[in-house]
Amino acid sequence: MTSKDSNIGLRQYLDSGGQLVQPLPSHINHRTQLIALYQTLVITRLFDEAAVNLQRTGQLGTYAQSRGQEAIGCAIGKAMLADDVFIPYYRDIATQIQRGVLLEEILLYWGGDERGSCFSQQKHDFPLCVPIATQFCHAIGVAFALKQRKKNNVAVVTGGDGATSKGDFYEALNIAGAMSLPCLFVINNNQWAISVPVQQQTAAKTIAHKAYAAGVAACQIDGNDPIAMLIGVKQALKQIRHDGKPFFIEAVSYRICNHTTADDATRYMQQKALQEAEQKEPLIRYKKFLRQYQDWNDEDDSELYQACQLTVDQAIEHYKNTKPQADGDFFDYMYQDLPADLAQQKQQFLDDLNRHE
Amino acid sequence: MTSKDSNIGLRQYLDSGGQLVQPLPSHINHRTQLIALYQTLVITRLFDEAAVNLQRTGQLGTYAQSRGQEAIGCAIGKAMLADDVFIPYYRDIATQIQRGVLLEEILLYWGGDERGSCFSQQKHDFPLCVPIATQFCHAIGVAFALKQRKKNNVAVVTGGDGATSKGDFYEALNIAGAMSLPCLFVINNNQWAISVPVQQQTAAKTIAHKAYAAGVAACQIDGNDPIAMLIGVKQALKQIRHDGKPFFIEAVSYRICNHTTADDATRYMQQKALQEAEQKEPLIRYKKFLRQYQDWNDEDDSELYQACQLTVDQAIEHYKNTKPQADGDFFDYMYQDLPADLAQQKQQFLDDLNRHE
Amino acid sequence: MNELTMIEAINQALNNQMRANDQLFILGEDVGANGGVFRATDGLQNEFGMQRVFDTPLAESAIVGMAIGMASQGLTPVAEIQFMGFIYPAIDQILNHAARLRNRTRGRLSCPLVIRAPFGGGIHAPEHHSESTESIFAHIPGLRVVIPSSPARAYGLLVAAIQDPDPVIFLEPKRIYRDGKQAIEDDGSALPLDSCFLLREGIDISLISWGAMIKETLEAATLLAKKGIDVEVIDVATIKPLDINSIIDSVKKTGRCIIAHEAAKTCGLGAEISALLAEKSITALLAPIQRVTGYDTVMPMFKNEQHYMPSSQRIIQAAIHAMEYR
Amino acid sequence: MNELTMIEAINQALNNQMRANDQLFILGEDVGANGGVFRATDGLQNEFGMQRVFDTPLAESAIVGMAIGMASQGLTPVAEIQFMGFIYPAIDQILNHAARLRNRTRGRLSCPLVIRAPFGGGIHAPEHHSESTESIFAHIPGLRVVIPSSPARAYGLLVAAIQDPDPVIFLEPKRIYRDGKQAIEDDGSALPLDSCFLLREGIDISLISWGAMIKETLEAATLLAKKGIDVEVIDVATIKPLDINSIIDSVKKTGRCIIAHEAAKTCGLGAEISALLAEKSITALLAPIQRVTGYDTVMPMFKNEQHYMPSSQRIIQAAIHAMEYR
Ligand SMILES: Cc1ncc(C[n+]2csc(CCOP(=O)(O)OP(=O)(O)O)c2C)c(N)n1
Ligand SMILES: Cc1ncc(C[n+]2csc(CCOP(=O)(O)OP(=O)(O)O)c2C)c(N)n1
Ligand SMILES: [Mg+2]
Ligand SMILES: [Mg+2]
Repeated sequence: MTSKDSNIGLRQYLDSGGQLVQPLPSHINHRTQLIALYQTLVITRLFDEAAVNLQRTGQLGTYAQSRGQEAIGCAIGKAMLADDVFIPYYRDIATQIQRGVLLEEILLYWGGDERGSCFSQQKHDFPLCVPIATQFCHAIGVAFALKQRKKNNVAVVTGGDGATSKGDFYEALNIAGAMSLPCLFVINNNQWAISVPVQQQTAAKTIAHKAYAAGVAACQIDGNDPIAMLIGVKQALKQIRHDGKPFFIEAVSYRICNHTTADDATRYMQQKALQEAEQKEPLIRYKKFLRQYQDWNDEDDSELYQACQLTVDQAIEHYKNTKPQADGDFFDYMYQDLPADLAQQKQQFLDDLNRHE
Repeated sequence: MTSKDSNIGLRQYLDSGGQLVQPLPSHINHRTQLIALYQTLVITRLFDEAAVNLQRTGQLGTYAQSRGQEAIGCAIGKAMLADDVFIPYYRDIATQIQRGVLLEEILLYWGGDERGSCFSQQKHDFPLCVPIATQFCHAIGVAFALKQRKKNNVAVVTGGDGATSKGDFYEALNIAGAMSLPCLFVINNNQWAISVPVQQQTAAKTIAHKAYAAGVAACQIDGNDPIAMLIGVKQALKQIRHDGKPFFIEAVSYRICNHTTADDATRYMQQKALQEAEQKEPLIRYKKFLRQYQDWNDEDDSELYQACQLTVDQAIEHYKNTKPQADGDFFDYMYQDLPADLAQQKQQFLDDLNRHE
Repeated sequence: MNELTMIEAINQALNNQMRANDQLFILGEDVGANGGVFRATDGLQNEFGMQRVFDTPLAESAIVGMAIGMASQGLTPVAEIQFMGFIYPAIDQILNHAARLRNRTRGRLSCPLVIRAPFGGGIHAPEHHSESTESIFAHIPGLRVVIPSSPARAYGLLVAAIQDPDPVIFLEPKRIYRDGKQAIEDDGSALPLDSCFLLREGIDISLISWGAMIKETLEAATLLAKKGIDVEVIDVATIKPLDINSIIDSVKKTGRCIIAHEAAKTCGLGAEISALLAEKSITALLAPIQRVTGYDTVMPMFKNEQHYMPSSQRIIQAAIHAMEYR
Repeated sequence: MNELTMIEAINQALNNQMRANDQLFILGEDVGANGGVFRATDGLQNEFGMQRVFDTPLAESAIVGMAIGMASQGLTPVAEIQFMGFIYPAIDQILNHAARLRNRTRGRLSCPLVIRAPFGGGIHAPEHHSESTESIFAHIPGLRVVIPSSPARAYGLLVAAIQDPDPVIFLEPKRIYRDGKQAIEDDGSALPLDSCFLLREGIDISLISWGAMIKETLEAATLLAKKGIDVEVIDVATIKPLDINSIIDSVKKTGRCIIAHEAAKTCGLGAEISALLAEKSITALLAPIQRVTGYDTVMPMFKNEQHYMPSSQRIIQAAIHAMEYR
């Protein structure tokens, strides 16, 4: 390995107190832009909290929070072009929101309704992926298709630190490198895979080091620093559009919440580690930054929060008022055309339903 | 990555003309020892040629040659302790021979007879593995068991360059690193996976670089240099016994033969590359070395060849005289005890056989 | 004797066998400090240490492959796959190796391992957390496939699976993990791996099922009894190798048979049972065998999962149909 | 019209569809310069370039996963898995994604891909190169599974598979890759994916089979005819979704049915066909349905593979048994 490989070190603009540790580049220092970025964080946080409440009150199924990790997804969502394709994993609602997936669609999904993945505004992105690391393979296929299209678009795929232990992750990364595919890999290293800490997942020095196994350029970014994330993803996308090669970002964050609403992190997480991590979370940090560098005050803040809350509340209303699927709809999307045997099963199902109701 | 990682460079003792490029260490400079190493190469080569002939004359099934790559397996076989465990892939007959698998057993295996994997002299090693890269996962399990046994033994697993594209390879290597398992990974980088050159398998700088993704120490050795291989494997085993951590060797060689007897490499291999590779193959090189440094002459050489040929011929006789399996034997090893339904199927099978014969 | 739920019985069986066999190791995702996402391994790491109960990196193929390597050298690994929906990356290791190691080496090496996985629907879980694909494993020569349907059977069958010298896929119907308690003697005694369980005797019709569906099947039996139909209920439990003789005996007695399972219909285990009955006892049949199963669709996400899963109503209707058949 | 073997017909179909659809891509191991280990893709890289016919790294899960990604964005990938024995690492991608993408997104995304794989025994190949596990795929909702049994059907069914808007597992019986030629018009016309093929009409007994076993089945039919038994032969060909109605019609006519397949018996496709017949046409049966299949053992290494694979003798014997049944 030459020294050129060895530039892995945590990139940061904001320290955990919200202080700039290096000057902002000119393309990212407009107030509206910086506040727009804040808005993405806030809406994600409020949505997240609302979803947890809905789950607690039996109005949503198991839900995977992104609390404390919002900066990663918001940055991805902000940095991507509309014609890029996003291939998410289940913790990626921050990005989905920015990609134009409706909040009520996200709720439908977590409410156990397939229509939540039939995005009305967003035609090409993949739905949330549950089987760990499988999405990386889809991403290289999407990247291949984008390369054919010759419009300089990028497939952006995400996964967790745990996902980087799995075969599909390596296979896809290796192929992306070998075939020079326009694909951005972003790993949310939130330090935990349910109860397993990342130190137990791998002896690799950093997750970013894994990219070298595939000859893919990589960097490590403070995933709780919204600005570093936005700049990092933008740079990566630019480079990919330019040289057509894949790129890999390890976004270092921390899961300051349960794995999902079905999890109880107190069984395995030290209170102290959690408290330390809470100090570094992106919303507090970013608000301090805005306050210090952009004259952001509490009134501005509560206005923004209120506006976002309204949006979330409206989405919840929409969600609650969504009519259930027609009975037997689940037969209709197995194939483009319903085969004879399934048509018969559907008829039988509907007959039974009538009889028993 | 620190500079400590960066020590990857081809290790060599003999150049392709058989000249020492560095002095031999004292533990490996006895004449008998050096000739014994030669013997392993010669017997493997003669066995390999005999096997190809048997296949051509319809007396053996598809066979995977190790021509030109013998030094890797011979070194592994020589360096391992009896109580270490070998987990091979299909191109590893060189090591099998050194591990005490009988030549006639190897022939039985390639002759389509399961008894070829019921090694009479070798109780713990795995049989040859066909599904690419799956063996790496077995190896970490074996290593875990050896670690439990606390006798400082090592699980040694091999695979091809193509195998390093596959999920199981990475998953196993990553776990070996994360769990500190006494496991030696040796990759025979013979530059080809059937028709696909290694440059198309990966953009990694070297195959050895892949180990860094798992935090596993690695080196690259000239796989056609029997001495460098023997020293390299010995060192690796010693280090593993000492620190209990896995190690990774990329052995750089070249497949100067068809992939298997079912393959026709002229469809995809350039004649020129092949001819260059032939110049570097281990037997010629090692013979030149012995001639120059150990007074080895043509008479010694033909004596050794004759002795080895005799051993091979006797094994072939044994193979040809092996009685077929009893009819319906293939039912008997599915479970420790034959379940009722299978017993019935077996009876039916034997009845049918009697009726139709 | 403790009153235990099924998940507690599984935990108890693991604990018992860990004590009995110091070569037994438990591995999987979140089986350690977390005690498994359903708590099947709760407390075991504490009691037996990090060496014997360990969290693996997130890699199902390697979990099973590693267990194969361990088993080949004389250890007894019990691997957990967190949900059956995530077992597929490991099918290669299961089918191509675990199921074949003994045969491949003509008995020189063997593969005494257990792979536990929660399966089936009905708990309002996310996608991939509710499927039943036991018949895929039943098709693979060299495996045992076992599915308990009560705390006591979970205990006894898991003990048997751990003690069995061959690879066992042990599927746990998570819908009934906490569905009532049974008194269980923690004496490490095993139930046989080659016999169905006769849960209810009757002479009019045989209802054949396994796993969580035993619940609906027994419900159906009770309701049918009220209509004067005397139902026999068989819990197949040991899916592979299959004890077809007990089922044939029952059907020879009753002349009618309904098979109920959650899995998709086509090539489900119901097909095998039905085919065997059609082969071996066709003359005993007074009505066509019926299968009451999941449909040949993806298991819907949870808003509609109850539409997918066979209800006791559907079983009853099939039974009445069979009784009325002329 | 050219006289082609099955492998040549497959090559021809691929070539034809590559010409017809410039969004069609072929990917897999050794499909490029080498033209596939059986030469199915021979000459295609030369003709259509390295972009459209490309060798992937050795990684089956990623091959299928990548094909899914390609298909989702409107391309038509045709992936080769070198042997069916190596498809298992990709089952996760097939079952959890390819088969579900349309349903998961309620039709927003779809997955029009073909996965080709040679399968079955009889060519004296090494371990893992001879198995038949089509029923595993037939059990998975959302897939089509197609198996040709002649050059012409290989051509027409592969064209259909490529043009189909959903994922198709296309299994090629390698034993008959070069087993005789048929005249084939290279006009890109597709055969239906929802109908069995009636290969021989008869009134005494229905023999149901597919793939390479059609050979033994037709042989058996010829020999049975000499004994005065008039045999109907059906090639199922489109394994999933299954055209059971054609089979029922046949059995209603003949009253007797033998199903022959190479795959292991338990939970093979034969079970599903037999179960459906038992459900839907039990009164038409004059004798029990019999399955002539591989055993529930690992396919033996090649010294004994002929002992495993169903022979025409076994089919004949079953047929005679059925004819003599009272
Ligand atoms: C193949 C597979 N195995 C297991 C699971 C169960 N599971 C869901 S999330 C998870 C941990 C994932 O951790 P990580 O990749 O770090 O992502 P995070 O949830 O921390 O964002 C596990 C084991 C799964 N979804 N898929
Ligand atoms: C999982 C799997 N996929 C495909 C194959 C078919 N196959 C056998 S050998 C081979 C190439 C392997 O190349 P490499 O790993 O470099 O080993 P080599 O044969 O060159 O020693 C392939 C594709 C296989 N055996 N297993
Ligand atoms: Mg994580
Ligand atoms: Mg190679």
